[in-house]
Amino acid sequence: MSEILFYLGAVMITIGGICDLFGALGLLKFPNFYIRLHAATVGTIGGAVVPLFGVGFLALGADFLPHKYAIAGASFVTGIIVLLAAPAGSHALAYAAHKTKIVKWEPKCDHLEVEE
Amino acid sequence: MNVIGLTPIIPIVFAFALPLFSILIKGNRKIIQFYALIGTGLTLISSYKLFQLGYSSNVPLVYTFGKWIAPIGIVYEVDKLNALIALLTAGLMFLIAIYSYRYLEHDEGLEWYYTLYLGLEAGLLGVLLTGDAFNLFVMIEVTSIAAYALVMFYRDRGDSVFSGLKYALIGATGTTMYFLALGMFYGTFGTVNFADLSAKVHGLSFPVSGMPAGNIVITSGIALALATWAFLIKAAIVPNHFWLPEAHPAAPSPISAILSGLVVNVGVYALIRFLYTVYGGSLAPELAHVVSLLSVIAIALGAVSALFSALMMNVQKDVKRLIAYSTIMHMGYLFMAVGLGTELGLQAALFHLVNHSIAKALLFLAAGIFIHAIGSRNIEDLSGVGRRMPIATFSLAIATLSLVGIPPLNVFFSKLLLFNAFIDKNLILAWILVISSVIALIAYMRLFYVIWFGKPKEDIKTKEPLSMSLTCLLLALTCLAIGLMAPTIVDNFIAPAAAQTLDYNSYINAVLNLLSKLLH
Amino acid sequence: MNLENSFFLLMKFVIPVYLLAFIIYAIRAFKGPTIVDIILAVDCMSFDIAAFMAILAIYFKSAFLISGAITLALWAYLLDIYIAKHLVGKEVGV
Amino acid sequence: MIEIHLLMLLITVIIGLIFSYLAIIEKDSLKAIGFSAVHAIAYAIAFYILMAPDIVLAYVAVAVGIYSALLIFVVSKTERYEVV
Amino acid sequence: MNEVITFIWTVIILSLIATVIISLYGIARRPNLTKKLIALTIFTDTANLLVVLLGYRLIYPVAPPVLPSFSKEALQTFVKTAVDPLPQAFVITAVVIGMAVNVLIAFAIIQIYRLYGTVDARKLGEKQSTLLKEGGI
Amino acid sequence: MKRLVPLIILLITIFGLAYYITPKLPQQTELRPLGEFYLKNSYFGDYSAKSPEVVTSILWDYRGLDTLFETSVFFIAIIGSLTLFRLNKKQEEEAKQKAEEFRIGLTLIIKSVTRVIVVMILAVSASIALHGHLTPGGGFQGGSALAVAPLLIIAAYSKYALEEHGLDKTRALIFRSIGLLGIALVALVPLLSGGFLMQNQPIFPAKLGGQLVSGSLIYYNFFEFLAVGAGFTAVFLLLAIPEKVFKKFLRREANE
Repeated sequence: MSEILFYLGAVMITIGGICDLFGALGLLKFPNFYIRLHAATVGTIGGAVVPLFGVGFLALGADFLPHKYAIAGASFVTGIIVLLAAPAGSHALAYAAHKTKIVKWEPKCDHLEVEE
Repeated sequence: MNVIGLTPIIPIVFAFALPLFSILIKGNRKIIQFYALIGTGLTLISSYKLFQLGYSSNVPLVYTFGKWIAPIGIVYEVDKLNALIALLTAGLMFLIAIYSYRYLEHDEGLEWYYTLYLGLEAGLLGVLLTGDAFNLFVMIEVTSIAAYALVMFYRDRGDSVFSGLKYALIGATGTTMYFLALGMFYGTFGTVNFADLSAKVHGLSFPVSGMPAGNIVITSGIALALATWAFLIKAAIVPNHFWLPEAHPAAPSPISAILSGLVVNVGVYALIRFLYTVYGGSLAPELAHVVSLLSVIAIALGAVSALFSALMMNVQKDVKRLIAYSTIMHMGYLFMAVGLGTELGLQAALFHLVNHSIAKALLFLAAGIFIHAIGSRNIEDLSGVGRRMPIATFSLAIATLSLVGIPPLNVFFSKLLLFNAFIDKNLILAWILVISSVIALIAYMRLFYVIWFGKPKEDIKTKEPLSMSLTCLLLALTCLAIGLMAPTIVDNFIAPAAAQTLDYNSYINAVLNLLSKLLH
Repeated sequence: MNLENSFFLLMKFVIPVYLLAFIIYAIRAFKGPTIVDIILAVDCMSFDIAAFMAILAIYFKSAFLISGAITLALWAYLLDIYIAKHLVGKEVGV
Repeated sequence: MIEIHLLMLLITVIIGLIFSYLAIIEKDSLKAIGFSAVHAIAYAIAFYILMAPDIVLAYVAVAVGIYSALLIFVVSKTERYEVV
Repeated sequence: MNEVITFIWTVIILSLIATVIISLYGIARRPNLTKKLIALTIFTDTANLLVVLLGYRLIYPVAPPVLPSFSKEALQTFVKTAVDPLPQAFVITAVVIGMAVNVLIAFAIIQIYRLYGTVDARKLGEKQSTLLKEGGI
Repeated sequence: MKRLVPLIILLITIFGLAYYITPKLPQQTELRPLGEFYLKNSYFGDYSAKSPEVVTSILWDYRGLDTLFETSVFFIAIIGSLTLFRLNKKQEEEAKQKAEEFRIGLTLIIKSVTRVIVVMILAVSASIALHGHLTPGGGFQGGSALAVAPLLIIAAYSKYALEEHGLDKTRALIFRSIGLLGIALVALVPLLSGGFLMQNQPIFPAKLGGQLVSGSLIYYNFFEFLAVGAGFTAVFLLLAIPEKVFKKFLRREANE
């Protein structure tokens, strides 16, 4: 059982690392702010929440760690906080950017504009 | 013994309780004033006890916080030097608290004022009593942050907020420099206690903290340079003086008196601790070279600032700015005297520090009475006020005469001591003292002439506020009394204190004896 | 191959990846061009660092190091909200 | 093995250097706040690698959070652009 | 190998000193008061990091100064691996103190803007000196 | 990219200088004796603070005086800020009235997320503060984490939302005073039983009900937690008063 948890955690950490790298590359390469938000989602949810849960599982499964329950608990709590905070934070930034029109872009159609 | 530890704790506990208390009594001014008087009065009593303790024992007294002896914990180490200055501080703070009530009668926020005031007092006493270099850093911060806030007390005057901000920026930079210096001290010597540092510097062994590691000379040089820079900022010596003539006048007059009389002493006192207690006496030749270089720098900067600010005093239109420049001048004298490194120099510095504090506080308070009555700091606006307010004018006369060094007032005798000390070193220094005093005399006489003989612009009907002028009178009489009894005071109080400060061995041994007792 | 060895093998792969991502986020923060881009990069960076801290805590085998991650995530969120509020309406408090 | 610690430390410190420079020369105060936040995060990892979890907790709160919030308040109540 | 370690260590310390110098430049020369405040925060932070570096040990493994378990055996390995706690305690104190000073400075900047309508130190200095020339403050 | 040129020069200088200095530096692998003393004695040993967290035991026990005055530096800074922005009673009531350009806050998504997070913050910060003697953390760290909650509410809703729920500046100040007086009280208690100021062992019991509380450390941490959290709340509530309101007060004062 503990080995399964361990390998699950390890896989999640690896996936997280890859997601983080792709998110970072996307954030670097994409042309404007709104498109970069996609990459940011990959970078935060894939690159932070998944490895945080992975760390939790890995710690539960690992027998060589001291205080493994403390590590697992703290990383799960952090994971939940990031899970909540990251989308809300990007949403707040996108909302502000859209409201103040500081980002230069030419959309085909802007539904938010229509609603207001 | 508990009185040593309690002395700075009393004002800070009173400060902690004041916001809550003022909400409970709904901001009644009289009760707040009474409360502040109790707080400062208790501190005065406790520092008087401290003074008695310090002068009744031949060795420095050590108080251990939480039973942890240095270098494990923090100790307060009371010798005659800091007991004397602590009594001076607490006494002046008490008198100025009496004065403040009438001065601030038109301003709101008395409870905030007194909270900051008590915090300032705690910081000043802590700086004096502490025997630990890091605790000195914390206490300097307590003092300075209360001072920044008090300079900005007139929050609707742009100049006071801006000069307070400048003071805060330069002060924060300076204290961070000192923090870096502390890091270097800890890195090399493995301790931050003064007694322990002193033992390490003199090559004596000290338990628990081991032996110094690395190159002592280079680190001592850099760390001392950084620390001295911080103290130069705190004492406003010339390259770092620019904040003082703006910050001190901008504060309310009682606060100007405290800033000029007491807060600038922090820099001088800390330099005395470092140069005489830690790096005093006979050192290894390379270290002695570093320290003597530092002393020369201190003397040179002191001399420059004395001459420069004496000249600047003559072109001021603002009364308080004039007095503030005079503070820089006297700080210059003190740094010159401290840099000498002789016993006579230390005696002179100590006596001058005490006299300058009293006279300068008196000068600001007396000028404050006029400013309070007229509502302006311009000298020309104050012309002719003097004849309406005899007690205040008398105090102003005593203060100015005292500060330029007219016998038989107190500063004359300390200047005499300074003169003797300088002549031993170099004739030029003595000339600088005389010349700058004469230049300052001209500035003071102009001020005095305008206030006493000038024609009043309009008929002034204000009377002297009694509590304010009586405080001034008391201080003026103190000036006179110290002047009349100067030889006795020097023999009984100043000389023993200087001798004890030079005796770094007893400072180390006081901690060491207790350490061997507690560490079985 | 026991768990500990495989774990350290994993770490050798993962730590550089996270650091590289951190540097790339920093480049984006450096390039800008608008304030929201910088803050978005700071946001991603701090969540990335929070995960990195959790991983390092296992790598150093010390449970005490992990508590920094929670605070970092919280304060990064606060930074977002404050910037957004400031941009939407000038005053933050109302 | 200690080299890995030192390399991570080096990266964070150099990023701190670069971003402190950027924060100081930047004309737009709001961007400068962003740069100083990056600087603070970099130093937070530096403290972490130096094995100081207590400082990380206090430093993150102060440097990433309180300073940024405070400076945003300052900018929102004063001017955003520095006039040269 | 030791030389590589010392080299990296030296580079770290030198870059921190460079940061100190940059931030001192910012405090002294930047006209905008907000920018001065940012430079001051960077200065205090870097000083703190320099002091923490003093307590670090170039060994592996290295541990934080928290005792992991309540046994005498753990204490032995703990003392061998843990870093120096005293600089950390100093730095926490310094962080809080620096934060307190910066809060006060930030309030003062806002108040100055209310009174003068600018946060440019040069303009403020001019206003100050015209006030002085008129003599009556 | 023009702004990068000085930076590159600086970095090259650093590396060059490091190349010259390197051979002269010793490698720092040993502890200083004083640090070793703290590590050995903080839990076991004869000079013990009964806490496994060495940094906290230095902060509140071995060098407790520093921390006491560090707290008072923070206290004085807050009082200084209040002095700069001081309001009399009438103005304070007026500042609580909703301003003209009052908006309802940010979007619903942010508000609901904030509400969830605020609840989590209370638990997390309390655990950071109250386990300060066992794990990293302590009064200041926990208190500053606690302060995130009101700060988030100020931004996501508005400052009026806090005031309507009873957390105004005066209340925050009262909490702060209680916390500070608690710290002072814990520092002064040992004097009654013949000890020294700020003494921990053996005056305070190291264990309460089988739990390790490390003597006075937990009390200090708790009161500091309260004081710091309330202090930050007071500061930011003061900052959140709209500029227009304040300018109105200042103009009125100037006219009087």
